[in-house]
Order: sequence, then C-alpha cells, then structure tokens
Amino acid sequence: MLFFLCFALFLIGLYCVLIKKNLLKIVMGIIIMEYSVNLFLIMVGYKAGAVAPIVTEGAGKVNFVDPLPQALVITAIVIGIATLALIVALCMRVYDRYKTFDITKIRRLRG
Amino acid sequence: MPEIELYLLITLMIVGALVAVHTRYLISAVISLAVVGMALAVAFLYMQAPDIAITQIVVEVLALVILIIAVSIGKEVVDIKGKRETLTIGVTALFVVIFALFAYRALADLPPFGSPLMTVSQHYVEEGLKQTGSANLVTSILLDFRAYDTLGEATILFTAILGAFAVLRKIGRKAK
Amino acid sequence: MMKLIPLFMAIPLGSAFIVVLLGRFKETISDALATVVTLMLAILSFALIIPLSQEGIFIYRMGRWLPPWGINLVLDGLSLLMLIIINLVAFLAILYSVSYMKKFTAKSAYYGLFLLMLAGMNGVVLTGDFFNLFVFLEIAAIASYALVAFGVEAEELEASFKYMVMGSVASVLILFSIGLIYSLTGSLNMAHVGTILQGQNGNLISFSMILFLAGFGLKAAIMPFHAWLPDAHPSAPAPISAMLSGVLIKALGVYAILRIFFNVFGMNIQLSWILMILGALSMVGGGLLALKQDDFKRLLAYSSISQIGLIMLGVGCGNYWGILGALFHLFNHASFKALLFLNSGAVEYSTGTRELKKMGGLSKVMPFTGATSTIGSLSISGIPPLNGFWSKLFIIMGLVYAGRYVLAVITILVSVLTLAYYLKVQRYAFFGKLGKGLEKVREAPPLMCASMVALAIICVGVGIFFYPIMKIILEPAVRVLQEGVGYSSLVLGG
Amino acid sequence: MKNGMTLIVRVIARFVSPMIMVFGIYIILHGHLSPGGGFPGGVIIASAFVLITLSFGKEIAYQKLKESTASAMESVGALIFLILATLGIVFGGWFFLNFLPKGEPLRLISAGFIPLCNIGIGLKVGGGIFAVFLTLILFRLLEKGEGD
Repeated sequence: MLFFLCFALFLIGLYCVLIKKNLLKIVMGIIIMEYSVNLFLIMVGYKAGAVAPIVTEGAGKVNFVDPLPQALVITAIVIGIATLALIVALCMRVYDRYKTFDITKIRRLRG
Repeated sequence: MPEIELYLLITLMIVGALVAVHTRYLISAVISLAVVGMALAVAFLYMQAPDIAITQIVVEVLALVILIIAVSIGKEVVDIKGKRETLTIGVTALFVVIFALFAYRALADLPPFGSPLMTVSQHYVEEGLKQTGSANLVTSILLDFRAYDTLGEATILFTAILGAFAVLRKIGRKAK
Repeated sequence: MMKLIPLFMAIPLGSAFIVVLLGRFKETISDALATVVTLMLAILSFALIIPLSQEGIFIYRMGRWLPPWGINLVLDGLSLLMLIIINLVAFLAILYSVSYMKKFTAKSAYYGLFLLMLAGMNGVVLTGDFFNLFVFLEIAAIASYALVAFGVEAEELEASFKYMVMGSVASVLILFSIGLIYSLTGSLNMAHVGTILQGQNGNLISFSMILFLAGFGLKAAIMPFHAWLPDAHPSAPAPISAMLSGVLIKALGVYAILRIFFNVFGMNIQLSWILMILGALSMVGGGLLALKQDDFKRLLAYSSISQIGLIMLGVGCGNYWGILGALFHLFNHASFKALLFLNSGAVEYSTGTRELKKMGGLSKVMPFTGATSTIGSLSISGIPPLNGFWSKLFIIMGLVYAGRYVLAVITILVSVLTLAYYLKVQRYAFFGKLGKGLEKVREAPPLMCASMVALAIICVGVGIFFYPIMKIILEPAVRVLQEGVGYSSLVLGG
Repeated sequence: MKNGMTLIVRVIARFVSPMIMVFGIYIILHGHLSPGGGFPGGVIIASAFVLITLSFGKEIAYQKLKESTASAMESVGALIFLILATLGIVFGGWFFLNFLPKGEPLRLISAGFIPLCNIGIGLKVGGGIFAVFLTLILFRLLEKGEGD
C-alpha cells in the first residue's frame, strides 16, 4: 500500500510536468518526481525492526537496514540539486529573452 | 497498521504536492514544495536513514533558496491561468491513467514492505567494517565499494555548475 | 591492456577540470589540450581492437572489488564498437570546433562541457552496472543540455529547456526502473541481475522494461518520444549537433536499449515486435517530416529520427544480418550524419543562413564543403559503393530472412524517400546558380575542411573496405548481442 | 534587499554562521563514523556562506568571496578526489583502490583514504554550490541594473 502512495506522488509530478503552463511549475513537477523516486528507493531498502547502518562500539551483531539504496539516494539527491541549478538558470535566461514564464507563449520553434 | 507514521507522512507529502501543483501563487507553491521535502526528510529518518535525512534537509534548504530566486526574478507572482489545449489534457490524462493501472498491477508483485532481499547488501553489512574500516556503512559503500559512482556524482555537480555558468553568460556570440 | 580501460573516463574528466582551471588565461591552451586529449582517446580505442580480439572480453574491477559487490567495467565487442564511434567523431568534432567556436565566447567552458559529455558517453558504454549507467548517462545528458543552449539566443534557450524537461523525465523513469529492478533482485550489477532474472516472468519485469523503453526511447528520440530532437539538435553549435545526432542519441539511447534488453532481460518475440514497430514508425514518420523542411539543420535532425528508426528495425528482427546491418548502420550514421551537420555548420559559418532556399550554387565557392556534402548525401541515401548502401542492404536482408517482407518493402521505400530529400538539399544548396549575395562567400577555414574531408574519406573507405571492417569490428559486437543472456556467465565467470 | 536585511538578522547571522561552518567541518571529518560525509558537510558549509550573502547583501559578500575563488575551490576538490582515485593505480594497480592502511576501526583516523575523499568532496561541493548560488543571485543583479 505504501508503494502505491509513493507512486501516486510520482503521478502527481508527471501530471504537473505534462499539464502546467508555467515553466517553474514544470520544474516543480520534476522535483516532485525526483522526491518520489528517492522515497521509493529508501522504502525498498527498509527492513522492519532494523536500525541505521552504522556500527557502534560495543554492540555485537545487529540488524541493519539495507545500506545500498541509501548510498544510491545520496547520489540521486545530488543529481537532483545539480539538475535544479541548471534548469533554474535556463528558466531565468528564458525569462530574460521572452519576458514571460508562459510556455505557450515561448514558441519560436515549431516543436 | 504498524507503520502509521509513515502513512501520515506520505499523505502529508501528497497533500503538499497537490497544493504545490494547484496553488495560484508561485511563492506558496515553492513553500508547499518545501513542506514535501521536509516531510521526506522526516520519512527518511523514520526509515533509519540518517545520512539521507541530513543530506535531504540541507539540499532542500538550498533548493528553496534557488527556487525563490527564480520566482522573484519574474514579475508574474501569480501562476498563469488556463491549461494547455484540451486535446493535450485528454491525451495526457488517458496516458497517466493507463500508466497508473499498469503500475497498480505491477507494484503488487514487489516484495512486501519492510523485508528487502539484500542479496548483495548482506555482504556489505557483514564485511563492510572489516574490509573498509568505515563504521558508517553508507560511507563505506559510497566511497569505497561504489566510489566510482561518487566520482560520477561529483562530476555531475561540476557539469551542472559549469553549464549554469555557460548558460548565464550575457553574450553568447562575439560581434563581428 | 586491461589497465587502460578506466583511462577512457579518467582522461577526459581530469582534462575537463584542467581546461576549466587554465582556460581563463589563454584560449590556445584549451584548444591544444582538448585536441590532444581527444586524439589520444581515439588512438587508444583503436589500439584496443587487437588485444580484445585475442581475449574476447575484458573485465575491470573498480577498487578491486569482485563484481556483484563493486562496480565493474566491461569491455566487449559492442562496447568497443561504440568507443570507436564516440572517440573518432569526438576528435573530428573538436578539430572542427577549434575554428568554428571562435565566434562564441567562453571557449574553455565549451571544451570543458564537451570533454565531460565525452567522459559520460565513454562511461555509459563501458559500465557493467545499472546505477553507474544512470550516473554517467546523467553526466552526458546534463553536459548536452548546457551545450545546446551555448549560444544563449532565445531559440537555443527554448530548445534547451524543452530538451532538459524531456531528458529529466526520462532520467527519472530510468531511475525508477532501476529501483524496481533492485527491489526485485537485490543487485545492481547487470550480469548478476541477468542471472537472477533468468526464466522469471511477471508484471513487475514487464513494467520495468516499459519504463526502460520509455526512458531510453526518450533519450534516443524514437518516434512517439521524438518531440525534443528537431528543436534541440539544430539549435546547438554545429560540432555539438554532429555529436548529438551522430553519437549521443546512440550511446545513451540505442546502446542502452541493446545492452539491457539483449544481455540482461533477454529478447523475446513481443519485445522484438515492439522494437520493430517503433522503429518502422520513426523511420517513416521522420522521413516524411524531413521532406517538408526548408531549414538545413532541421532536415538533418528529422533524418536522424528516421535513421534511428532504421537501426531499431534492424535490431528488432533479431537475426545475424539484421543485427549486423543495424550495428553497421550505427557506425555509418555516425560518420555521415556528423559529416552533414559539419557541412551545414560550414555553410552557416560562411553564409550566415540555414534556410535552404536562400542558398544555391555553393559548390562553386565552397568546393570542399560541396564535395563532402555530396558524398555524405549519397552515402546516407544508400548509393553503392558508399557505406550506407551496405548497412541498408544488410538490414533488408535481415528482414527478408526473418520473413518480414512488408517491412523490407517499407525500408526500400524510405530509402528512396531519403534520396529525395537529400537531393533537395543538394539542388537547393550546392548545385545550380549561385544565389544572390553569395558571391563573396569563402570556403571555411582549413581545420574545418580537414575534419569534413576526414569524415568523407571514412564514408568512402568504409564503403569500399566494408568486408575487413565487418570481420574485425562488427562481428564481435554482433556476437555479444547474439549471445543474449549468456553475457552474465561471461562477465561473472571471467 | 540591496544592503541586506535588518540589524537583528545580521547580528544573528554573524553569530550563527561560524557555528554552522564548524558543524559542517565536523560532519565532513566524521563522515566515516557517524551520519554525514562530504556531501551534506559541503552543502552545510555552503549554506553558511549563503546565509551571510543573504543577510549582508550580495555586494558585500561578493567583495569578500569571489565566485572565481569558489569555483577554483571546486576544481581543486574534484582534482583531489580524482588524484586519490588514480593513486590507487600507482600503489596497488586498481583505480579507486583504498591503498592506505585501514587503521583501528571507530577512530577518527581510520578507514584508509575515505576521510581524505570526504574532505575533497566537501571542498568540491561547498565551493560548487556556493558558486552556483552566487551566479544565480548576481544574474538578477545585472538584470535589474539594466532595467533601471
């Protein structure tokens, strides 16, 4: 059930990207999709009743959650912020040239 | 339900995302998005991923700042009204519904929540400290077992920043 | 020899950092460094042919960790073919850029992004790990978004924004699919996943396949996902258009589809039909749309969609000749499409326009550009004995052997269509009377001519000596795809 | 906005930002023992600078820390990481080999080259994120200047 909720978040992002007219709203849609995928990866690695994957002194053999998806998600988060920086820079430049964020008015190319 | 907190958090995230998509004011959209991000960080913490929670919070703050810069550059504080063409909406809705139905059937095949397979990770959990010397197993994966990924990730950041520099240049072509 | 494999990523990455650091002081340093680095990589990729033919496959374990736990690089026939294409075209494009990019500001940033894109593509074709594939794909993609907008004019920014939105959605789809694969198998290593998934079937696997197909299809601009390409490719500077159309969509899209569907999931009949239908759709659609264009570079961009469709069609039919033809066409398309984009760049450099109707008779004033573009056009239309003829012939043979006669006929018709729109290019731009106001047009600078001539020589040479090239470079690649899921045991056993 | 925010904000920012920076350094150095590491640490350090920039106004911050310094820091950090990776070839023959001795577990100086990598990444991320922030915010400055 949790996976479906996570997927619902993904769909909201996809809907936002496909429907919205404002460039910044489209960017937000992409961010929402990235959030949902990160959440999904961490959910995949979650183990009920386990602890964070950090070995502490004195503790013997403990039950850890899956550390691999966590490493992947750190990478994915950083990729997300890098993409965001570039796309916001592009948005600002597009605004500079067209003086609008409206994608239906940004139409010099035929598509 | 055992994971009632998680259900609440994800519901909050969905509500926040819906608000962010539908609100009229761009600045409120950005702030609702930040709510989603912060809830995500708490959810990470709940799922025993403190590393990710820290990263998510700090990155979220920066993303918020960057988005606010972008919003405040334009004079359009209010979102642009109206949708794209009706045909596009129809096709999109149909596509999203088909996609969702297919996903609904497929996601049922996932292993149940809270019991990962850990085919490969078992090795990291058992041998990680011994083989890399790092007590934080996430770091041991990030910088030793899969350090090559981290190189790529650092390069992506570099690429994006170089790209942002290039895109924000005032003059692209030299005048003849 | 095996120790050389990580150099394909390390050299361009390191030199990208250095170019950006040093490029502020003097432009010639970055010119020289970028040229030397790409030349080195091109030579290196050719040098690997002989050792690979003796060994069959090279596995490089990053940080000495064994495959399922660490990341491994795999160099087999298919990867080597892609490496040769990528680094050869990259070298010639850089050679061309030395003169062409003088018109633009911030040249060192251009070289930095170019080298990063190169490193990303090399990483994609060499990796044996799903997540690593994603990471390097993102490097190449992000660099290409920035490069498309490099001129910072309104149209370029718009095209880049559209491209970036599409590309980001594709990346998210791919990452989601990787997550599904991980949850199902608990592993990220392609070979390991292949062994676990063998014989399994289910909704989840097909869902992740669909996500992969959509994600990589978006990157490869196969027909329902093609909307960004005709905007993005013409907007970029000419050498970047050549890289994007000639190499990037293949390395990021076609290669990834081939590797994942053939070697990890294993082909089945439904999948091959999907590939063939999508391929035929983009082949016909791209061709018809190309016919209508008056903008030189836009026409080339639509033609790229059509040719990628042809490649997918050849791959989809799945027998020896089809795959051989498809991979050969991959190589050939890189050479002649890069050549044609460089030609269009030279024309734009000298005349300042891309509209075909404003040109005319350019062969008289630009002999090198005119002659090489004629070779390129004839080659892409499949006129014997140029290289395009052989690859199209092999694909049609593959279709006939597979019993798909209708598709074979469609392919022949599309070939005629291709000839038609390239004849249009030749007639409007290069033959006939010299257009008005074009009397003072000069030939492009020598370095630009040199790289165009080199590509034209490749087109002719590969056409004439197709047999040795087929035996030495293409057959190992075909063998990799025909082995299918046997890839797993090769990688994990070796 | 041109001269930054109010006095209260400035005084608090002056107090808080060194603490944030120290916390960032702590997170980077203890990346192999506790949650954290180069990425979050670098972003935390960058956010301390962002705080200063926002509260004191971009002109003052720009005089103190040029974006070229930040991007040079980034390139240096990236090169540190790449050189560490290449040293693996020199010492053991494999790219990214953890060639330093592992040391005693759970101590600050342990885990071979992982802390060094964390420092390189921290430099890189901190420099890079701050550089991109500066470019974005300065872009707006130029834009408004043109319009007036």
